[in-house]
Amino acid sequence: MADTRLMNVAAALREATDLCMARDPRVFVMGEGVADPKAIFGTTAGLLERYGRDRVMEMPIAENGFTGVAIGAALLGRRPLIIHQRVDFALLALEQLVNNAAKTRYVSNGRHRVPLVVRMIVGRGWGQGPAHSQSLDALFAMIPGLKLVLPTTAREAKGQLIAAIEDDDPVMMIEHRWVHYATGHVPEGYYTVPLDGPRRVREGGDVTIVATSYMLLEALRAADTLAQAGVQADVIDMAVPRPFRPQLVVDSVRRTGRLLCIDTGFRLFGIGAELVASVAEQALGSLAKPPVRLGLPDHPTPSTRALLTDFYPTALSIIDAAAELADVPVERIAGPREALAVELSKLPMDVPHPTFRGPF
Amino acid sequence: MADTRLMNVAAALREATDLCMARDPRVFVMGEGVADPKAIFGTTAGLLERYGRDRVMEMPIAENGFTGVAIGAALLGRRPLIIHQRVDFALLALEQLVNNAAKTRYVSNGRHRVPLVVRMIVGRGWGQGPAHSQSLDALFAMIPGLKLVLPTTAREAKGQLIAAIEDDDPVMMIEHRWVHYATGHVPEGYYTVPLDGPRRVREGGDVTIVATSYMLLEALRAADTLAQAGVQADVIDMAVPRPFRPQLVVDSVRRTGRLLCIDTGFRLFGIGAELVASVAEQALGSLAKPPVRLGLPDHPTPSTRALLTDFYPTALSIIDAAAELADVPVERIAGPREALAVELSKLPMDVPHPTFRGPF
Amino acid sequence: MTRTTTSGGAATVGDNSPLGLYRSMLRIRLIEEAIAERYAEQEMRCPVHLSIGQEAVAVGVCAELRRTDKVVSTHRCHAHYLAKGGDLKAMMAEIYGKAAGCCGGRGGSMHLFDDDVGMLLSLPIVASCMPIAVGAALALRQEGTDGVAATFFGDGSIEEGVFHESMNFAALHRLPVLFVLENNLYSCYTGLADRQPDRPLADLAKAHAMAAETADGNDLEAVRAATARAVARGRAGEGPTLLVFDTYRWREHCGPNYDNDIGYRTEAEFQGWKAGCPVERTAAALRAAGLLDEALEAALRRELGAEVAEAFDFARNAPFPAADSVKDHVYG
Amino acid sequence: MTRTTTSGGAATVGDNSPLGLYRSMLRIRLIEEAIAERYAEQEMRCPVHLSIGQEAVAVGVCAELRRTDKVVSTHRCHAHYLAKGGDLKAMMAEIYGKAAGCCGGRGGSMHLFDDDVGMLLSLPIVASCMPIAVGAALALRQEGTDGVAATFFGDGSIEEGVFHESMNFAALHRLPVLFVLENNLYSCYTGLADRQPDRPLADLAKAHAMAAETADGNDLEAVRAATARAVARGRAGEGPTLLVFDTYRWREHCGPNYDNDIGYRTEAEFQGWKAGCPVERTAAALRAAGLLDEALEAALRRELGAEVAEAFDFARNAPFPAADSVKDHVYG
Ligand SMILES: Cc1ncc(C[n+]2csc(CCOP(=O)(O)OP(=O)(O)O)c2C)c(N)n1
Ligand SMILES: Cc1ncc(C[n+]2csc(CCOP(=O)(O)OP(=O)(O)O)c2C)c(N)n1
Ligand SMILES: [Mg+2]
Ligand SMILES: [Mg+2]
Repeated sequence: MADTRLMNVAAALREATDLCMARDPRVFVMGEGVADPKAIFGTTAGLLERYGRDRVMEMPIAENGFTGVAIGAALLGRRPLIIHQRVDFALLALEQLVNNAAKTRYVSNGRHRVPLVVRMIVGRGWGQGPAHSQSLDALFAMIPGLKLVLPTTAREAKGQLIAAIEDDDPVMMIEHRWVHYATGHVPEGYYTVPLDGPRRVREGGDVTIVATSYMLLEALRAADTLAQAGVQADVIDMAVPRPFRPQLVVDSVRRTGRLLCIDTGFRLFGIGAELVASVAEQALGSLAKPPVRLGLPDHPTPSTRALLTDFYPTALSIIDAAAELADVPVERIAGPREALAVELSKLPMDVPHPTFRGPF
Repeated sequence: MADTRLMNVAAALREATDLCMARDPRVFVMGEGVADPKAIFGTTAGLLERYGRDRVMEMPIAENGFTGVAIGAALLGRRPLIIHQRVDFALLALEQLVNNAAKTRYVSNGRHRVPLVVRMIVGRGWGQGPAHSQSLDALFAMIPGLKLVLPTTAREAKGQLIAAIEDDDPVMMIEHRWVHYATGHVPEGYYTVPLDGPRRVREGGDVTIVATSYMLLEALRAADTLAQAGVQADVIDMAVPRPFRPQLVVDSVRRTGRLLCIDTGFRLFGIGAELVASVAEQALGSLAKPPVRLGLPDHPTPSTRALLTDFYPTALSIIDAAAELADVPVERIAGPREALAVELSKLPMDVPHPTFRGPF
Repeated sequence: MTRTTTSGGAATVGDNSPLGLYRSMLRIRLIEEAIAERYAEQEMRCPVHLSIGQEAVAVGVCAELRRTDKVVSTHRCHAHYLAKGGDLKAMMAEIYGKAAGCCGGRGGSMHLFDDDVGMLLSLPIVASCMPIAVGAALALRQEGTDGVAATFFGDGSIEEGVFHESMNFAALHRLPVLFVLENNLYSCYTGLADRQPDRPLADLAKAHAMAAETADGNDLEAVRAATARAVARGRAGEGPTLLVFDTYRWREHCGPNYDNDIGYRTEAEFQGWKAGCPVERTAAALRAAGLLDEALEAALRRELGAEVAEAFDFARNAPFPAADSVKDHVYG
Repeated sequence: MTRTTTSGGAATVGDNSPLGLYRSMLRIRLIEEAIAERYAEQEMRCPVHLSIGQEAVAVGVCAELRRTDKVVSTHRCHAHYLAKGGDLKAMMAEIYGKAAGCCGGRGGSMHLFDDDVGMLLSLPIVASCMPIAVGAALALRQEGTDGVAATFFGDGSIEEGVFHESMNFAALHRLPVLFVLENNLYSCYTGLADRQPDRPLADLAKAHAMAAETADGNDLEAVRAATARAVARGRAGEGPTLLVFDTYRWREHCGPNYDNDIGYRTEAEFQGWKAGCPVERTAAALRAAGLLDEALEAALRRELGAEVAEAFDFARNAPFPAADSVKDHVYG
């Protein structure tokens, strides 16, 4: 891969934005902190210097207002990219997003379009607590007219963000903060990764595992370990929960008979609920065993790490669930699982990366 | 039933509020229009005269602000009841609801409580269009710390609202505007209907139908017709989707093997998704046929009635889905179905009641 | 943003002669009255928020705008749509729920859009329009034009926080926005005193170092003059203006009827405002200037009446959208 | 609302003598510096927004409040919690994530609650605190007391629409609310001029016919005097006040370090504000009045140092909450 570089997702998102801004003068960035020295965890670094204050617009703390501003500009053909440092802050902007961004194309009978992108980052770790770590994927997935994309790898994140900015419809991109640290090979230059549904990231015939965002990274770790015990997982990235196109998942379950869904957000009423329901409707007869969902438990995120030991699904809980689904005897998985457990225990559970020293 | 009167749900809600205000001086009502001559479709009629402006507080148009005000007052032990004429307006108040109302008891380790009730009304009909007819049940069902209740009958609506006002936790009550017209026997005096999950409203062994709110009324009509064809539906009112307690539904499917869920809101990512997923997890082997969900299609609500012919599930579409699930031959259901169709066609599809002359 | 062009030439929205503007006001009045009259037929099956009594603001403001300037309105948008040059037949077809409606019947009366004439959006959620207009102004500037964006809203809308968020943004960036506050004293059936502390509404602008103009909203020339100053500031890059116009809604908040009997306002108050009818005041001024006489008035009413009747005929006879088009245009 | 009682007597929060208030400021400073110093140990695993440099506002405002009055704060709440009389050990245990924390470790440093002393809530979402305080004031009035509610917030928070919604509500109902604006010139790393048009911040109150007071936020006595007038208005039923206090945050927005090097503000600006250190200014005034000398200062620091050390020891050694308690208290 001569023309790729190793970079993390944050850098890939930065590069995507840079390329879009260079190519299309209508693209501009809005958000609290986009023009400050921290540059949204580095994802807007250097853009102010390159494109100036008129295209890298620092925002007052007024999420509903500036979302409306972005929509108004988008209606005139500009291509705003909004960035929120936490998904939580976007709760204030839902009226504009749900009513005006999502519905205007439809209500105008196709005459208007709202080429808006909203990046929102899910917080996790270092005691951020209940109002800075919400993962509200399902809330956005619920709204027709929005698109929703959850990036995981650096290569795809770059292409998905470019595709989102090119898209004539409003695209919500929910990035998990810990995904920002994930490193991978990223091609040079301008390319898109289409926003057209789930994609298979690992092929296997024993159990279908559907995950997104940070949980996909955990699922892939789990799949490696499962493979050591002879279990081949078919791992699917539900990268674009809206428009919702479950076909790949349904087809996979037709082969494996087993379905495990992992939500980055709440287990109840999550993306997994819709996936399981869709599979039950379309491929009930193929289900050899009851599907299983993992996700956040039914309470807010406490700040103290002492209460988080079982809060987030991990590669280990995924292994356990998948092994049981695939009828793997405990003895067969115990060894590789233990090795992974030791490996994982080396890093504190509330930081994303060995270099991280807090706070976010 | 000597001590009951026939009244509609709107009147029952009014009576519940009146009783609570008379009994507990801490209860007060806030909302846009609560003290105006229209009195929120009559549901606050007479309260201003009886309790005065300090307890029937007209609000500025500032949903996020006055929701916070209500939460602040509730934290000090007052018992505010907020009323929104449309669910849609509550989108502006989600930050306060999702962060402060829902989480404060948890975050304070049980020291604080937020005894707040928020009534929200789902619009339908008479061309109200995309931003005045949203039914966002699943959005509220998703948030731990909130309770969610969807009333249907007058007797229960009264008892549920009293229970909600008595409750020490924040309770969201989503009322379908067309349910307001539903009439039934309502006991005199103060009583509660517990907010503890689904309840069976009709017993049968052939197919489980789960619905709420206005769709429950359609489902009950459908069940009558199905019974004429010899199909006995087990009809369950998912009256309290949060806290989510699917056990009654799971048990029912264990008997019937057939599950039909009808959402008042969107079919995708709706309450039905979680129900089907829960049943698939807990009673997969009992499912004789793939479960079926009905609900709103995947686009906003157009205003013109010409585009609404297939938008809302009806008793007829419920009959069709249930009959197919229960393997009833078309011939057997055709007669009663046709009779109902004729009956239903007497009222225009965009009004809730023969007396209704528009606009809402 | 290197150059500033005068977008779309300096073409005004319509005929800005005294008679032309009177005609525009009278036309709105006649259309609204026709809606009120025919509403009971139960064929306009959507909410209607009539503008009768408030015509001078719509016409006076839009007289100072160009076709290419943008307007964003609210639930009470009929007059703004018409004053900005929106197509009458498309409006009536929209209210009748027909395919030929300006939104294909999908929006109803609270969603009157006609972007060909700069009527960008109307939005039924209170105050939702305001930041949209600010964004339109931002885009106009980004495009390098001297266009302005105006947003109309009522005295209830200023209670929403997003009003201030929008003003702060527009003031900070000196954007060419006209915040047009139509103060008709009521939000639905609740008077100002029950919703806001007592102070001049123009003081709202002080919070954001914004220019403000207050004028009699039933005086066409006063509205025009205040608007002209605001537009000039906007085009010159001097920033936004809050325009406060007092006026009065004659009919009920939503629907065709009078409702002075239901108890939230007095018949006397209504009669006072009716006596100052903006349409009649404009006519009187024209008569005083010798520009209007009975014959001309009659001719005008005949001509407009015919246009209105034709629009209703068109809308009533137009086909509904095809049922199977309902899923179109969710995404592109 | 038939009678008005003076709730909980007139007891002030703490010792309001000149030395008592200096002690309170110095205590906050020492606690915050200890947090900054020990943060690198990686045992306080939550964000911290230090109040160093802003002590006079917290102490000056709370000096005028009663224990039973309510305070609602933001992410930067340490000083407010302490000035209102919040329990220090419970605060440190909260930051260390321990069961003895004021929220049992569930909230972390941005959720310092101690309702026993009227520290009702602190909320990490910007401006979310404001309507809560208005609601608390409403409840206090409904209870028939003359209690007041104060909400602290920064210069960034006033950009949120809910600030205006809260002010409108409080002004309309003449509620006893103190809107305490701590203007430290920055919202994270963005200066005021990049976020708001230029005007005196007190003009924000004009939009809502609200009283306003502006004072040097690093001058304890000026803060007290302005607050005293606002509290008097509140208790007398004369409505809310916007209090504007200019001050300066010394350390980085979030975390223990200095950050004048990263480019959003100058070292010179920082040094200027540091020279006007509110703690030192208060000490100087005491010295000038003969109320403080080196020996007393040393004794005070020793005493406070011991208290701080003890609180840290307590927090570090306290047990974590039991893992199985995690599901408790979602519902009652
Ligand atoms: C966010 C929101 N809250 C409430 C409503 C219901 N509503 C529709 S119009 C209206 C009153 C608006 O008053 P004003 O802004 O003065 O406009 P007017 O009707 O007087 O022209 C209200 C409360 C709404 N549409 N949106
Ligand atoms: C609604 C919302 N938007 C953004 C943030 C992120 N945020 C946390 S503190 C802060 C700056 C607040 O500035 P200011 O109000 O001046 O308080 P200061 O930190 O200066 O004390 C921001 C933007 C947030 N917590 N909530
Ligand atoms: Mg009004
Ligand atoms: Mg600040």
